[in-house]
Amino acid sequence: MAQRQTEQDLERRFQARVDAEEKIEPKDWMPAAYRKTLIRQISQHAHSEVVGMQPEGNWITRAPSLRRKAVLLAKVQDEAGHGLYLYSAAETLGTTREELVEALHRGKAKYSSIFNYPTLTWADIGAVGWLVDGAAIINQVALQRTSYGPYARAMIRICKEESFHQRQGYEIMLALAKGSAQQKAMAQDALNRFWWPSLMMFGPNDDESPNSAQSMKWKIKRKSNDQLRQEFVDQTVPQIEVLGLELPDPKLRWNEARGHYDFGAIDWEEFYRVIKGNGPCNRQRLQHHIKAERDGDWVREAMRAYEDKRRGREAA
Amino acid sequence: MAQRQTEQDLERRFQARVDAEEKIEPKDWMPAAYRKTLIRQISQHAHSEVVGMQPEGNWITRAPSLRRKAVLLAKVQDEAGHGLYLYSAAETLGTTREELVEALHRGKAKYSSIFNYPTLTWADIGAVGWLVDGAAIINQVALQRTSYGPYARAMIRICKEESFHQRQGYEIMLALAKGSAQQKAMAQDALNRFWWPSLMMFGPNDDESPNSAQSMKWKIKRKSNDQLRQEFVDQTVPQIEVLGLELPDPKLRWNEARGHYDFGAIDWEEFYRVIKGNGPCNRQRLQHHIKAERDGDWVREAMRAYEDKRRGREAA
Amino acid sequence: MSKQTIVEYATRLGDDALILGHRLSEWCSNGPFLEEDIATINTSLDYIGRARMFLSYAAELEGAGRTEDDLAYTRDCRDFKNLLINELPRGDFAFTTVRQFLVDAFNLFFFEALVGSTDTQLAAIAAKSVKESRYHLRRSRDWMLRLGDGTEESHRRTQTALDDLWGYTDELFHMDPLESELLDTGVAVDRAAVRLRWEPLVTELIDAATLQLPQPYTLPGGGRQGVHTEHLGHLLAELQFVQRAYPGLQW
Amino acid sequence: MSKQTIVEYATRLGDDALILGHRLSEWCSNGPFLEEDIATINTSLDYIGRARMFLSYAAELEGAGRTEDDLAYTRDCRDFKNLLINELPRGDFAFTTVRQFLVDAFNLFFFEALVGSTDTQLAAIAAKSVKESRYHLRRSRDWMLRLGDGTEESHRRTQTALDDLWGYTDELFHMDPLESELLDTGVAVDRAAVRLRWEPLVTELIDAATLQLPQPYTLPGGGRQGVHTEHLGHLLAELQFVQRAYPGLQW
Repeated sequence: MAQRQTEQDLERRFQARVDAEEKIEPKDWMPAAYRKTLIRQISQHAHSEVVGMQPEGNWITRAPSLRRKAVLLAKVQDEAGHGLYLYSAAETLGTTREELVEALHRGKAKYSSIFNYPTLTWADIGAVGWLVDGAAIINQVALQRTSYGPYARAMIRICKEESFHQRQGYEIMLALAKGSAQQKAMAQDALNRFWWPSLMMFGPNDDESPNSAQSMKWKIKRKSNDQLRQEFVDQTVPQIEVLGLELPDPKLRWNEARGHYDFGAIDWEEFYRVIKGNGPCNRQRLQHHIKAERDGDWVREAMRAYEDKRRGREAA
Repeated sequence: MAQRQTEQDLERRFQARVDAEEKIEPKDWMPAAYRKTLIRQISQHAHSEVVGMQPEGNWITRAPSLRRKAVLLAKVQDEAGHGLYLYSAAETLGTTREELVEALHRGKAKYSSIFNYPTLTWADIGAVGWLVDGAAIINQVALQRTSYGPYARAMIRICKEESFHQRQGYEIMLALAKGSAQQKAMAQDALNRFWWPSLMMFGPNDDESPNSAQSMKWKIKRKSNDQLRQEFVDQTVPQIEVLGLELPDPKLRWNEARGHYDFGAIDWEEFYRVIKGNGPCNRQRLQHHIKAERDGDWVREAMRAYEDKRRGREAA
Repeated sequence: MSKQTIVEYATRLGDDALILGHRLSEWCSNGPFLEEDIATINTSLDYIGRARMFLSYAAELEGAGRTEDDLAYTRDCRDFKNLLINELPRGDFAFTTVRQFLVDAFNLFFFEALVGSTDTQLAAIAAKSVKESRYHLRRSRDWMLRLGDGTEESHRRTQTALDDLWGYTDELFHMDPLESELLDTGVAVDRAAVRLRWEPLVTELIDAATLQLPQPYTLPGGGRQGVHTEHLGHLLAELQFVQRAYPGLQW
Repeated sequence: MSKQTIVEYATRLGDDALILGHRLSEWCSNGPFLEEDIATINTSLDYIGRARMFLSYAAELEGAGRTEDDLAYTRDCRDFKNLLINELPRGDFAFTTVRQFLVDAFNLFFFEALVGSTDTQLAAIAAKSVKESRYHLRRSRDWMLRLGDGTEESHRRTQTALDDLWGYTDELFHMDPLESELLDTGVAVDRAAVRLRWEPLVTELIDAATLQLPQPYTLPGGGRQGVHTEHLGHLLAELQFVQRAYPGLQW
């Protein structure tokens, strides 16, 4: 009895700290489920940053100007850096990057399914920067006030760079939309293909997302999926109009009463098909990540062997 | 004494057959040196056909029209087929293709050093087809009357296809030379870069080529290097004029007295540097050939394993 | 049933042949041994020849003064209509073999049906393609048996390739409105009927090669709408370079 | 000493940086671990930035209305002037490391000398490049030691890479008439002097990494005359595709 008693006390005191907007730090007590949810969410975020390097990396060698090539290289470098922050944040919860990557490779851990769509043209790089980073920012701004300290601090740092990236993506779309007929068509085509997947980035509807409620209670998640999605739509439709592109969803219309844009139904069948692993690029992304690690086995072994020799020499 | 006696008799009777223009067949007696020279020459010729697939293969994926792509594919396929004939011809002398390829990989056997030059533009494919096959034909026409039967027959068959290839190469040069200024410049550039290496294909000057004399005596070789080279120059200069391209050698001039074209000195220092292995593509060609074989190890092992199982099943 | 739909149909079949022909040609000088290099180049030649016939027919029918080369060299990836299975990188010899087997089996039955097309030009191209596909299928069946039932390593590589490729086979049999319309008028082939012949042959050979039929899964098609994998763009950059760098010339 | 010779000199240095920067960028998402991916992308960024400075200076000085992008995207391989060591395919991690080490060591001493150029623009670019090269060299030295003196496999791969690359190092130090003329007027660097600093550093580090100095051999240069390896054409087909497919536009 006593043992369960203190567990409940700890839980009550923990919840009180969360309710009081206190930051939970690595050394503080936390419910096992809280730790598990955080590890799942932070590692998924870290994996997304790293896997996201592939669709953007796909266009580094073909960027249509040296300036765009440099900007895209810097963006992908930032994202790899975000991945590092997030893996370290997750490690404060007692896991290791190796374990998290192992789970990714075994298909146990997920990454944002937007990266399971192919970047077919240069305009897709604009759309990904503008829409995907736009959606990510909306998610991450809310997460800056997440209850877990290291995650919140990582979000603050990442958000600054993400908004810079989003502007660069939008700048590409602007150049294309104001360019030749072919460039404008390329931009419209990218918008059409990435619009719905971007809405899906916010996850299932509130009534459908299993662990949303608990995460909200623990203030890991500060806003619901549908709230965040609506914010994204409201923020993005005016930007489409500035671009002079056609709305990618005929049902997109300003609803004066709601004070929001209405939009059409999301194809949840496609959402779950892609999450289950049958999107266009799921296998490719995972096999690419696994191959990079396998090809690097001998490099990491050499590093370890050299370190041991060096330490051996110093000790002698 | 007796033993040496019959050796000399055999040798004398062999030389008499050669002098009488009889064909030496695999089962006939032949001096060891004759066999050795033939194996070296036929295997070098076979290796050249196979290694030659690389510089031409380099442009199959970038051929500028579907017709040119098909023609080039068919040409490279023929050359691979020539390689097969020649390996079989060499095998009639008691060696195996594996041994010959092993010698190639260990740098013991050579291939025609023209293939140690890179094909940098589409025009190079025209020049290689026109000049290299042109030089090869001159060599091979002479070899149709070589004393060793299987080699002569292989030459007759190969020559038909080579002249077809040469015409295709010249046709490419014609299309470029009569095309835009850029195309004509591309053709001139290819001619300039492949002219001297083509002359080098005929080997060192007569007074420099060690085993030429003996080969001539055995009628393995019917014309000297310089004779063949002169034939090539005389045949090719008029073709350059038809193309309307500049002569790649300022000293090229018709010599009425000799009834031949005079041409400038060959850079023998470059000739020997490339033969020694330090041409632009020597390492690349060999490593490419070795890698293809290594990557195929598991395929050939599977074939053998499957054959054994099948034979095992049939015997049971 | 406008001429334009037949132009689209012929372009689809032309792109299928061109892109797979390109992947096969990448094996040139890279084969496991010389005889196989020759055979693969030969198969590539058949596909490039077939592509020329379909694309020149499409261009001619279109009547806009375009040629087979305009179609092959001046469209970007969003305008290519090949099925995704054809554009996947060649991978190792097992991947190329399994893809070729799955596509050869499809092509044999598809072209046997297309021989009956009411469009005489398509039927003529089909007749030639049937002969080629019969020969190709015999070769790829032999290789499936050798690799599947060869060594532990060849079995493993072949099973991996089969699992990776399986999701792309569904698109082979998808009938979209355009092809359904052309089916009604006797021009196009009923891909569902081809599946009825394809599936038993494939499953039986997979079994004979001691391989496992993959867990069924389906990847999104998209080739007919120009929605490709990320691989096609890189392939076209290579294939089209000379005409892109020196446009509007004869070669 | 015409302006045109400085345009050529700046173009050479710009092409060197652009082509190696491209090869480094190919490692993106392919590195042995995340931190190394970041470091290699960072090095690639330095090279692309350097290429932009040299090529825009060359274009500006040329005064024909061309831009850095015109130079990068509309010249074919015969008009590119980079040294061959920069265009070789990235190979495995050992090949990339050894090439980077050989080039970093050269660049450090070359740019330290170029800082003294009478051409203020070249000197300014050099000043920035010295700082970068110092950092790059520290990184590639560490990697040479780890790989050379790591495991049997890393040692073997690194020795093979060193042997394959060695023939290309000579071209780094070749002074042709154009650069000799610019040397006399204080614009260009004396590459022979750079060799005197490069050779001891390289031989000493090779020894520390328990590697063998390769048997000396020299491959023909040619980069400055646009005579490249067969690899550059394929690289440019990729790099230039969008501008070639959609010419004359702003991006």
